[in-house]
Amino acid sequence: MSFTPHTPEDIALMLNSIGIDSVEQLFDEIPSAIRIEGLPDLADGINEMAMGREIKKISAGNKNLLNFIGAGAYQHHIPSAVWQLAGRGELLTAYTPYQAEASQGSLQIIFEFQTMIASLCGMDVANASMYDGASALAESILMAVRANKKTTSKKIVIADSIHPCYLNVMNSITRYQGIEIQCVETDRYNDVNTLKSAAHESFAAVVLPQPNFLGQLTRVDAITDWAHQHHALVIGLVNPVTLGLLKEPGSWGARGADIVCGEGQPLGVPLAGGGPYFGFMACKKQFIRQMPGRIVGKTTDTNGKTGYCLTLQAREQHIRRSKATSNICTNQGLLMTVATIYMSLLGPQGLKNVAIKSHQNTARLIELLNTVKQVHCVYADNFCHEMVIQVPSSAKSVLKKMADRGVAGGYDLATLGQAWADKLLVCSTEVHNENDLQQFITVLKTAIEDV
Amino acid sequence: MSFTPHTPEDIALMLNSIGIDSVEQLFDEIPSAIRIEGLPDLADGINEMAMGREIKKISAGNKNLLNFIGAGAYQHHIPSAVWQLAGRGELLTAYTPYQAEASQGSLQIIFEFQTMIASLCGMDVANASMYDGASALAESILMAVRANKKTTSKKIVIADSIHPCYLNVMNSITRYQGIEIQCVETDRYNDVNTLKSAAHESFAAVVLPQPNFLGQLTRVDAITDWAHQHHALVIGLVNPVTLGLLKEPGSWGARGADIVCGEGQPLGVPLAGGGPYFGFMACKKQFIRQMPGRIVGKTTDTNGKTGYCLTLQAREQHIRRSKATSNICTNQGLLMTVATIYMSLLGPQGLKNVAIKSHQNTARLIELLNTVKQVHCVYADNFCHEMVIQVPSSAKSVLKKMADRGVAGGYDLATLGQAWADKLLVCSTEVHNENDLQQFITVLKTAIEDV
Amino acid sequence: MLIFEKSVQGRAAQAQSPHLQKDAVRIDSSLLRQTKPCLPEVSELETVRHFTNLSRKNFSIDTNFYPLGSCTMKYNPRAAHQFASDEKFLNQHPYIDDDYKQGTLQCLYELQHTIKSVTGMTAVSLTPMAGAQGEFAGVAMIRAYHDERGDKQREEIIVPDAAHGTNPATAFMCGYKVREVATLSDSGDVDLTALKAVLSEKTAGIMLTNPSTLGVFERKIKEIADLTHEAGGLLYYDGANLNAIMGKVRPGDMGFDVMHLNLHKTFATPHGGGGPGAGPVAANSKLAKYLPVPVVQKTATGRYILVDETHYPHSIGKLSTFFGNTGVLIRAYIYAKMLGGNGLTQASTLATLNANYLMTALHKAGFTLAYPQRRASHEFIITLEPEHKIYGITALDVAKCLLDRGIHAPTMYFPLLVAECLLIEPTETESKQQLDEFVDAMIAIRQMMIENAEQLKQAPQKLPVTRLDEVKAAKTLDLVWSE
Amino acid sequence: MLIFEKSVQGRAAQAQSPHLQKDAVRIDSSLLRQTKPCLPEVSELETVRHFTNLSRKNFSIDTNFYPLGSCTMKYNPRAAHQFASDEKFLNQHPYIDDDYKQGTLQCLYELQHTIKSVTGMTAVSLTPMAGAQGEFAGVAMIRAYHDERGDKQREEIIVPDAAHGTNPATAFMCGYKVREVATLSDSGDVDLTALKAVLSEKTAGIMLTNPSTLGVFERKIKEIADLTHEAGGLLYYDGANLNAIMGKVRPGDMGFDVMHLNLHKTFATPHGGGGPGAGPVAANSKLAKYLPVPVVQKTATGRYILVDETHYPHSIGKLSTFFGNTGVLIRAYIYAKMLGGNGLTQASTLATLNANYLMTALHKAGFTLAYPQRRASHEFIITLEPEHKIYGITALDVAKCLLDRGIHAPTMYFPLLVAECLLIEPTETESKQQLDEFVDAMIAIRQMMIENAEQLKQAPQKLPVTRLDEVKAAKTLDLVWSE
Ligand SMILES: Cc1ncc(COP(=O)(O)O)c(C=O)c1O
Ligand SMILES: Cc1ncc(COP(=O)(O)O)c(C=O)c1O
Repeated sequence: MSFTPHTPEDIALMLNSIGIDSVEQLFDEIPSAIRIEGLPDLADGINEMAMGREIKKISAGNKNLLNFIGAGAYQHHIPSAVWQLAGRGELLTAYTPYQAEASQGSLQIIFEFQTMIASLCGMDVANASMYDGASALAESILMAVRANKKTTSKKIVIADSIHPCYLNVMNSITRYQGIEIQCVETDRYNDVNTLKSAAHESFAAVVLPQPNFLGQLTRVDAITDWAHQHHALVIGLVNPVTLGLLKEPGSWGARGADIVCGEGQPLGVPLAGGGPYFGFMACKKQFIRQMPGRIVGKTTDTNGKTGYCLTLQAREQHIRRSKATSNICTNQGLLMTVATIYMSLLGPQGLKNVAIKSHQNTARLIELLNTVKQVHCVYADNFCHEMVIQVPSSAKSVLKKMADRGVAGGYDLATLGQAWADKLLVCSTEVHNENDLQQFITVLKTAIEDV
Repeated sequence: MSFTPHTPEDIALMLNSIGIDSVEQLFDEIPSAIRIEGLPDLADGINEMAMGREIKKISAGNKNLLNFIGAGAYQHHIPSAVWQLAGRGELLTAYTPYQAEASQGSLQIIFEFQTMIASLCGMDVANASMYDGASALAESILMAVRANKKTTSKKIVIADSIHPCYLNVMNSITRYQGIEIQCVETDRYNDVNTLKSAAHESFAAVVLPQPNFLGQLTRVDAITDWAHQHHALVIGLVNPVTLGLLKEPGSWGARGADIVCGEGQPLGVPLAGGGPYFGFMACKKQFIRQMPGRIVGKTTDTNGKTGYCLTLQAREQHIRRSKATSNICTNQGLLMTVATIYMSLLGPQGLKNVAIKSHQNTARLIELLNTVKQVHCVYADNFCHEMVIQVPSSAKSVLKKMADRGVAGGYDLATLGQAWADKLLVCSTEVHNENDLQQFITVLKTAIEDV
Repeated sequence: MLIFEKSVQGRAAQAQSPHLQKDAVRIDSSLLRQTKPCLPEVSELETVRHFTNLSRKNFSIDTNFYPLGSCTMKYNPRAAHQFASDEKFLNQHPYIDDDYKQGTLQCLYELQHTIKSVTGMTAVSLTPMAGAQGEFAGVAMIRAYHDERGDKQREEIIVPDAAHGTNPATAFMCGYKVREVATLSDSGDVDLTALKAVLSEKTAGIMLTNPSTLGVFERKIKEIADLTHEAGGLLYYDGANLNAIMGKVRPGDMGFDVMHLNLHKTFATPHGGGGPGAGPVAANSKLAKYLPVPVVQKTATGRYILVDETHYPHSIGKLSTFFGNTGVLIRAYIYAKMLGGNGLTQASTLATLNANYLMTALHKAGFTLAYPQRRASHEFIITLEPEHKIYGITALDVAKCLLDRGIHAPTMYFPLLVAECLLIEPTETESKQQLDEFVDAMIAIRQMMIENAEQLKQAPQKLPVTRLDEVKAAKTLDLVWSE
Repeated sequence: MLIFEKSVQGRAAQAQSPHLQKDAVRIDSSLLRQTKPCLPEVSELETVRHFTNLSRKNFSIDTNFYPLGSCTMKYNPRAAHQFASDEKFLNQHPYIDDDYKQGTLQCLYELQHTIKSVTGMTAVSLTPMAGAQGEFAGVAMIRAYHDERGDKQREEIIVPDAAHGTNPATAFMCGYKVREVATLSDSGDVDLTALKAVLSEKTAGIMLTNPSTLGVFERKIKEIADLTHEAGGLLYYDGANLNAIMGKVRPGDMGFDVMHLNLHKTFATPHGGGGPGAGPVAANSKLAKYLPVPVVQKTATGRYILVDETHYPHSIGKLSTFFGNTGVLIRAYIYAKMLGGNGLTQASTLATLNANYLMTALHKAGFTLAYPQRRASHEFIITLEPEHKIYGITALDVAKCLLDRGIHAPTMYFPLLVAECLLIEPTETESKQQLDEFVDAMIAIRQMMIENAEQLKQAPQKLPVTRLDEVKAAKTLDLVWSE
């Protein structure tokens, strides 16, 4: 089943042409001491039909629940056209568009993507994707430190709560370059005064999540201005779908954020157990040469016709090697394509409606939750489409009971520490209808009784 | 949700250009007595997301069973590539290839299909598909009557059992043209002597199914020769997958069948509740002008380059009108495409292996059935991949009990008359593994006990 | 290059062949195949590449504007394709008990309802597999009606000269003689005097398309219906043009007794390069009992069931082995449900708006309309007869020139009545910008006629092949590949 | 035409927007957006047509031979794509309890096992999202190892001059200084003398690709491993070239301590026009405990669980928010399972056969091999330096000429060591016929050099654009559309 076309005659002819007797001879430069004969540990191959049976059996181990978890990955309606288009061989099986003339499809899509993302963020430019939201944040931090010429500080202030896994990834990726990260706990509006008292020394950049990990909306204007006063860059960490409704980072404060990044998954990418998703990054034009990742530019061909090609490659590893802006090479092209198609199908009004409907559904859920005894909405306002509730026993046990009844009830905030172990982060989006919300309530009630 | 792009401004500009005030004026030539205002009987439209929810709810009313029914529609493994390719917009959303230069894809595929089908059948030519197997048979009969210049008889002898629905359709379609159909019951080998005694007068054609409706193999050579001696044409009714293994109709008897038709579904088309499938038709070259349906021929362009186009259109309704070979216009292009891809992926050996494996699985099932008390294999040899078993109570009740346990146990032969009410037509193909066969047996046993 | 020319003996897409322990069969060797069929021996990659590349040689809705008159090449929603491709629909043998296919039956039942509402008919059978089979069903039902009444002398079906070829061909298949009736050349309406002349006690019925294939609404439809009914005949409605009138007027109200719909036109199911389609037949109460079987009914307990001749003893019978093109019907159901009553009405409104806008624009650009006094329905005809006379170019030349500009050609030379005609149907899913682009293309082509008519006759030049020699194809009859 | 240029204010794909009863929100107005983002306002059909037509401007595996060295552009089985697209995999939030995702975890667990078997390593983490991130993980693990031992002075990573750019870039990201080591120009092997010179107590490790990016197997690998280990350094294996050696030799047996694989190369997951990929990292027992989390384990009761830092306290941490590119991993699992141990071995056998056959044929056709004395691995290098000198043409010119013939260009100008080089990797899924066609194309191009070198420099001429001005792009920096 190796998908090879070779007939025995082909092989004989080819060996003959090479001038050897057997395929084994092809490997005669490998020291015999380390040669192995095949992979006896692994079973023999099976055909597609058998594989189909096998995978059905395996996938039956997955149960699809009515989902109210967000926490960094959001369920939205994905138009059928999106993946039917992205699944076309020419998009699915093309390589990175190094040969520009043979890749105008991918290149124009990237150019369109850059335009859409930059505009959504209120930035001048964007790149062609990063691996995911967390790694995009890590790269944004490294970029900010390189880009901020006004300070030699490698300190980063995280203003407000961000996803614990983002913190983890950020740490894993940035730690070897002397980056120092200070997390400042603020109130739920992320009031700038909290920061003022916490961040004394000079720092290279402030990371500002909007909404924050708990679904709360940050007072972005004041912090942006404060950071800029301190010659720090502002890195906006945003959810692209909510940008249909919320103020674009480029308009935060007087001068706007400097770098914007985030998880692109909400833009047409299925939850899919966690990936593949994609990260996005946008920035003000002045920082473009510090941006990692691929960037496409418009140009002309020898006849003066418009075309697109990768540009500013001197930032990248294949040219600059150890001095590159990052080691990133293969990124998340197909998901970026998916997002471009998604944003085209939704348009500015559609995307705004998704954000509004998700918000309204979350508001409605809070309304319904107010009728549930023993449950307390910790943040009943200042939310976008995610909020925190408190349950009478451990979140973990409640979630378990809810899952048994087919509902993924939220994210267990115990990861934030013991004080949070009775709290759930709950998300509703436009995919829910009134029935779904009612079912959430019913199942939550039973779960609480059951525990 | 009418998928229209018109903005209010577009509409205003367009009305203005036409010189009218409102879209209603566009319909002012319709007598007002019969005008209606919209379709109040029907609910308003819903968006794709809501439709997705709705269709999920509806389709949950369908239960997928482990299938052992054949009876004209056969479950085979369908390579993933088949429908991923056929679903490409350029194949899925193209019209019939009248504009040849803009349809070389479809046209070359038809040409390849014609080649494959003609060769599988051992015929010289084939058309580009008919609606389905039954209607292809009806058209074959009409064609045979037109093509047989040696007799004025409009009588058709059906030699052997064919699908009762084929009989029904054949009747519905051919009755208005004075066709007379005589069904001759033969023994299970379809011995020519039975026919000799039954068919006295002259007749235009003999329909010869291989395998017959009960899965039995016909002694095709003798009947073909006998029919030809009587100046009748021979219409082979075949399953294209079994032709990977069974003798091609073109080699039946001394001169071979004259027209071959059948249901194309086994070639890569899913069961899909009964359709869309496709019929195929092939014939000897001398009869080509009597063939209905579309036919593609090879030609050259003004530069001498090879190209393909529809040909012999003078047979068709859009040219010949009431004198056409048939009224067929739109046929089953996409399914024909699917079959062409399927046959390419399987190749001669693969198709043969499918037929062999299906046969072997059926043989194995018979072996296992021999251990089941109260069940009798009515035809335990001379089968291809379908056979008849007798159960101790009504087939209907046994099937019901089996279905309750997730197995579609076969086709209830009660449609053939009271004498058959305790018999099932059972089919196994390459999709079954040993477990499936064992499960059939287990469930059958329980069902019999239960009834 | 044909796939056979890529074939290498012994090569195969290995992952697709079933695994055989042994290859013994228990079949008499005289029944076995001795020759290897001409199927290609290619790898999976070669197959994928071959058909992907072939597909790229096609025009299609997904890649091109396709103003093909009478064919309603509108956008085929990807959602309908996706939802209908659910395993729950696909992994269903047609012969499983109704209890296990309630989902499919519900879709079909609701589609029957939608069709009744849109057409004003009282009963529907969904089984016909394309328009032509729907026509066959309808005319056979007309015949069954007369036959049951013993009205055996009715052996003629009247068909306007503008009718689609399937109409007379269908009448013939149902054993009828075809009587043509003329169309008035100025208005496009049926010539009532001529009609009266052919109507008689021999008249079984008349087949009409309304709006007609000339792109105009038959204004005298009620008179035609009355005259025909008075003569004892019935009226058949060819629903190919239904996209013009949803929510505006219903065939049932016009006086038609039976009709078909082309779901692959009006209900946006993909044409697939020549099918599958679906041609449901709908009838009023006079003819309902003759409908082809099976049809779907809903029981008092809310269960959906398939019923056949036992419930419809007068049925003209079955027209397909199973249930017609089920998957197409499910797509049509999804489309209709997504549009709803308001959306279907809007579709017809905007299809008509687009046609009239385009007609006006082409007229202003100097092209000659076949029926300049009339409103366009969802389509209209221009005649290039003047250009033909002046520049020697033909409608075919213009069609091929459009291909070179990435626009699919309109229907050419149909209906036969109008010389050098193009039948243009933009459909409602195209934008004003696209229509303007079409007009610009036509203007540019007219400029070419003036400046370089010879070059125009060389079109197309930008497609995989230049103009093909159809005569040669018919002469050499090279229909299958051989080594 | 850009999609923004098709945009019309107020237009939308109506079926995609959620239905709002009212548009009120409970959000402070100072936080709301005041400007309309530059997203296109287009219909669904316009979107489908736009992206379908754009896709047609790409080369891809499904349409073209793609002998792109170092990239392993083999056939991407459609089955893997289809099976991995099952709702059961897609409709899963990453944070549902492990109990509800046993299917996904089983695939991942078994993939871990397969990778161990193929590489000879003892533990695997699947989370790195591409090769470069796998490298990062591996080098960070090397660092963690030294750090834990308090071996703080080791601040250098050795990288051969032929190495892929991600190697030195990764070393830098992990806080290391990069020391280059030379390759012998005649054999392509690492210069052992030079290696000895750079090895020291500062050496943290060495990053090698074997077969190297020069398309030859590093024969002295054991010596290199011993020397490095003796110096206290560790060996990193860049698995980009694993397609050459499955079932033949294992990095673990060569003496490597840690490595990554590119599943989007060796395990045939589609490249997607630039990702997603997957770069699992595998380690021997020395480094296993530093693997990035999460990893999948199987409990005594047969349950699959995700474990994190609580089980791997020495882990270098997380590298992705959730579980890397899960969907890519599932595709790779399916591929590996379909091939099995025998199929994976055969893939390497035939990839190597194809490369050596093609190398021999090009050599016979007069092209200059970079390492004529060596066997090719699954890829090889030719240098067009002689042609450059005689005809003035460059490797770039030849690459663009190949595009005009429908063949994707080989990797150009990499590795940097060989002047005017093409790195050619046919992969095992291409047929002898396809390779012969490539040779014919190269011969024809050589003929063009002789007859008309100027024309050759004009290539490509048959693609959507002719040669693009990359300098202009970098100068004007026109990176987003604006009106
Ligand atoms: C006016 C008219 N009637 C009937 C038909 C026949 O429909 P079908 O092709 O679905 O059989 C067509 C289709 O082209 C048509 O345009
Ligand atoms: C030799 C080598 N190493 C590393 C990489 C980096 O892999 P990725 O692009 O998946 O990050 C590549 C990919 O091009 C490569 O060829």
